[in-house]
Amino acid sequence: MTTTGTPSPGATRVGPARRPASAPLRVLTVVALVAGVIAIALIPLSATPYTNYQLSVVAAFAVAILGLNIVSGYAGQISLGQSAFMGLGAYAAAFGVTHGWPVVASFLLAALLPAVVGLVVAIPAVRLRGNALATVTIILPILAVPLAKRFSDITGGSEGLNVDWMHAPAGVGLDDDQWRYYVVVAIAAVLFLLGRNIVVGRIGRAFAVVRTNEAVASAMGISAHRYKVLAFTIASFYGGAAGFLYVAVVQFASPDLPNFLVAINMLAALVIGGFASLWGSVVAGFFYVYVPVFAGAVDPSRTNIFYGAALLLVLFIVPGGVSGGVSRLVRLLVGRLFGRRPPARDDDALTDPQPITSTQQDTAVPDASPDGLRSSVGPRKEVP
Amino acid sequence: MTSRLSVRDLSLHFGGIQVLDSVGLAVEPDTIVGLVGPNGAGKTSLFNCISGHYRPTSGSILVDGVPTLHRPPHRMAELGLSRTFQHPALQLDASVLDNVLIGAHTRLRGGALSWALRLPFTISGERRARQRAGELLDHLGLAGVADRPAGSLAHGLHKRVELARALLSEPRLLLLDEPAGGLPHAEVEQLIETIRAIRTEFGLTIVIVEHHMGLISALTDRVVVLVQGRKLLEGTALEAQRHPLVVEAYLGRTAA
Amino acid sequence: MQHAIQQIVDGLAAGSIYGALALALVLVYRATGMINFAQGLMAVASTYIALTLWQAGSPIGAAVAVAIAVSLVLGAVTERLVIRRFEGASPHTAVVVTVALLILINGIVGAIWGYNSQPFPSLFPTGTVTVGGVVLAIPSLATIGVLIAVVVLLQLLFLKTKLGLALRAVANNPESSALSGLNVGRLLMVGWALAAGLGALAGALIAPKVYLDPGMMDTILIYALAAAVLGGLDSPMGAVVAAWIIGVSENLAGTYIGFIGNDLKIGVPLVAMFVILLTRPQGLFGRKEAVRV
Amino acid sequence: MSELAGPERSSRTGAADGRGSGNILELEDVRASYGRAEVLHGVSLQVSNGGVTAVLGANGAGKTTTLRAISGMVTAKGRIDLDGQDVLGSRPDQVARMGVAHVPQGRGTLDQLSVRENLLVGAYQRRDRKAVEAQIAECFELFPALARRQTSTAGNLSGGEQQMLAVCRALMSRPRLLLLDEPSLGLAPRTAEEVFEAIGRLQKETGLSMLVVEQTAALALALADTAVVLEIGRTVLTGPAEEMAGRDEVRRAYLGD
Repeated sequence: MTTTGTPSPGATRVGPARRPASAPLRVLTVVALVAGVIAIALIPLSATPYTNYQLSVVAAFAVAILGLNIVSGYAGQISLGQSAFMGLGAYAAAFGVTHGWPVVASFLLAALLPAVVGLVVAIPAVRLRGNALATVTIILPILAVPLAKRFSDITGGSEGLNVDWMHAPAGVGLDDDQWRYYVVVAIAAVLFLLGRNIVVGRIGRAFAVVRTNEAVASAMGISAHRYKVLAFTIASFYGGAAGFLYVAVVQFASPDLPNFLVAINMLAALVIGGFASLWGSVVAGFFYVYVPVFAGAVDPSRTNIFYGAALLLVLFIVPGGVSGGVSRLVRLLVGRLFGRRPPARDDDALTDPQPITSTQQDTAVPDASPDGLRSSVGPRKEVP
Repeated sequence: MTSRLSVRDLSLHFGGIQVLDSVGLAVEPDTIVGLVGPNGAGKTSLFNCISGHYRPTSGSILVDGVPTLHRPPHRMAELGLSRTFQHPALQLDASVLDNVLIGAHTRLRGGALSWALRLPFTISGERRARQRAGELLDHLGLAGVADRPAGSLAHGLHKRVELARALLSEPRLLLLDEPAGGLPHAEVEQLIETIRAIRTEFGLTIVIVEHHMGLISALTDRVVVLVQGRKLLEGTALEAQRHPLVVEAYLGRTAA
Repeated sequence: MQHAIQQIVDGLAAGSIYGALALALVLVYRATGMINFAQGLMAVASTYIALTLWQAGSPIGAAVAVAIAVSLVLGAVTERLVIRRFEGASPHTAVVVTVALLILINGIVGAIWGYNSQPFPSLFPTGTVTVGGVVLAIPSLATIGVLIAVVVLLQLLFLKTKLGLALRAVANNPESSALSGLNVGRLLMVGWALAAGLGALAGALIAPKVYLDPGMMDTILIYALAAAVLGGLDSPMGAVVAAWIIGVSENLAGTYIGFIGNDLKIGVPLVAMFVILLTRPQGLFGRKEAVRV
Repeated sequence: MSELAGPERSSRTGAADGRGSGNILELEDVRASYGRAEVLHGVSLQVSNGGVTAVLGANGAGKTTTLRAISGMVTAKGRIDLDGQDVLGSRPDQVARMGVAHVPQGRGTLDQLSVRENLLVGAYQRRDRKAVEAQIAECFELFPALARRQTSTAGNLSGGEQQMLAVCRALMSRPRLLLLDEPSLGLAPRTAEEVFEAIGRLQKETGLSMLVVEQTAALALALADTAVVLEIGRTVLTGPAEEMAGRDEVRRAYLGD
């Protein structure tokens, strides 16, 4: 996963600037990747069962947050409802398991059902501009909890559904926690690879241009509406798949998952990790799982204070999020070490409160906007 | 032979304001037509109608004989139409190459699933698009900055990146909205050469909105003068510049 | 029939509470173009302040009044310290900023007052009055009355005072208002302060019904958002009318449609919102938004 | 009519012959940028006390940005002095309170407010309610069309009416200096001439100093005593308005070489 050719994130200010990797950086990336894969493979053999459990949960949330990243970070449509899709996926997985479905069938149900729901929600919802989409999506988790309780025959109501599955097959010589870790991390890795393929090519470029300028998108033959719906559907798919992974690790689906604060905190973790960055989603997964753990060591009610403060801090000082900040730092260090100057222009534009593509360019040469006054009252051509 | 672009009796109202009033225009294949007129004459609005971004109040628009009035803007590209914008609309922190590659969207096939799975045709398509984009960047003198973030480029280069993006969609009809806006004189000369070259190479029909009369005179076969949303005159650039009504429209009655 | 009228009045009362918060959302949206997702938690914080004062022996009316006053200040401070920095930011950033406030305030409130539900006294005497043979709860009638009074006061403020004129001018066109010498930043602070005050009022009205905890306003926020979106986001009257429609319809649906019941009635505004968005994205009373190319 | 610009006017500027008694506005080597892109590369101009300076230039020459720099709406460097007082770095509302009224391109009408309310917003800084009412009445007398529609929302006015409303609103603050950005934009030629006639009358009677950006050179030059030509963000020519009409630079700015 080199960063070359990745459609760049955020002309909106919550996104890191991406530059093509220099040769030393590319080498460094490959080395880091190989080391990372080895570490990921070896960790569960020596770690405690609880650590393996936590890391598996990290992988599940990283997948859910990657989905959120695709719709919010890459396609620019803020969703406050991702936990609803994760919850739906968890229930679907638990349903499949308790009804004796094969694992693959459970997975497909867990991922595709939320995707269909996401599609149905998205078709009207993405017609909303700006932050109005967030107002629709915020309703999903709030509705999901009473719905889950209402359909208690299927969901187990407030008690939730316990499942007992995903045991290590006899003969592999692994404990359950290790086996689950490998299964979950492997599926997560595949989902990340697919996600990466989506965000770097034709589809990712379309997302990026829809995010930054819909007029340009349509001039290039890209239907903003269709791509927003697509992004939302993919996000729901990832949310559902993450729900499956969650149930595989936790062995439990309950109304605590499709919760309002879960969705909000996922978005917070994503922004802190870094919008429109694959690594950002991984960082966000860790953040989501471990912040409550560390905060809980002090006082459980401090988790949200920490989250809120960290999020504001990121917004104020490192708009690229942790991954953006780290990658900038790495570039700077690599530049020093290998005698190359850091890029002349830094991300000062990203700290500019103006959204660069829209506001700045609209006003860039006000002399030259004969239609400025007209278009402010202009009709909008409806996109079907 | 049908006109590449034919605009008939086009009117556009915004609220109570009449922006375009029965404008007619025919652009024959392989010609360059200039659209000139003072600020607020409705030139960009006419462009926005042609590209489908505005829906005119009445009239008709045909591209290669195909009526386009009820097409959403994102379905204009398939008719071979592409455009640039008055204020270059680039993704400033994406690389120049990535900006240009957006133009290849309609030339590439496959949905999210094909691309996620990296099906072979997506890989070969992407390779071809990158190669084509590379050639275009070369052509427009942008090869050296292909990997730079677009935002780090000088303003004048933004216009060229936009041009490359529009060309990558392989249009037959290209709408250029103030390509020389804000460029120093020396760069305008270059731009004229560039547009001449791409026009021949790609067999393009071009409509240009431009205030820079030098560019209009050098490039266009005909110009249409719009004033107050109406077509005042159609003729050669020289005729237009000398026409008393045009002089009056720009400089006022006393100067004419 | 009598039962239905009671349900309608209760629905109007619930709708009045949503309406108060929806008004707060609309005030902020008109002034800054942001949907303040933290509006609900700001209201929760104010309600806790009122609770603390009441527990310390203050009469509940006075406690709520002081809490509203404190909220005015906190709203202004929030605008000045946090929101000001993100003026004109993309809708993205605006959402994330208010989400950050939401989480932060949730944490602060939890840290100070804990996450357990606490009873909150009613501002109004319990009891009923009988009007034409229909028995109506006094708190319901009083709640409706309070919202009507608030709407009238806001209308007077906006239409009859110089400050109101300035607030409307800034909401209409901040740049042009600044060119007339209006201090846009200060006026936005006033807008946020008013919104926080309205939220505090909504919190004090709902808390006696549902008990007070940090998540108390989560669902109320959804109703208020639905009302604001249905009303068109920039129309205060639209928001109030939509809030009443939502309150009444969900109450009737919850009572008379067996499947919906009490727990699913929150689905009613959601469905209403979807239908409206499909047909009139600008809301019932909103102006159509123009798009520039 | 004299009431329109307020009583301070006459004392500050003397009479119409007060022209030349110093400059109310001086710009020297002003540079301004939007984000990373510098769009003014050195604009210098003066407006004399009681005088009118016209800014001419092609689209994109930086005319509007020059006005925005004066009003503090873009970050600028260089020197901008209002009556010898440095205004560089002030916020738009502060500049307005120093006595600069700016009618932006597109008129900046508060389209959701009524005509009357627009005028009241213009007078927001004033405390003398009676004089404000008198000035509103005078404005309505001058433009009966506005009087007829004083309670309807400004967005419903015609283009010419909105322009006059914008000028009236600017005058309500009793400015020392009026910045006008393309008053004729989007107006039919006849209406544009009427608008300029009205502005010209007003100027003669009150001696209000003005800086006018205008694309129709003849209209602007008839009103102005001094003209400045901008090309790509730079001042390329300054001189008396009457000598400008025939200059090649002016012709070139609009009609090309």
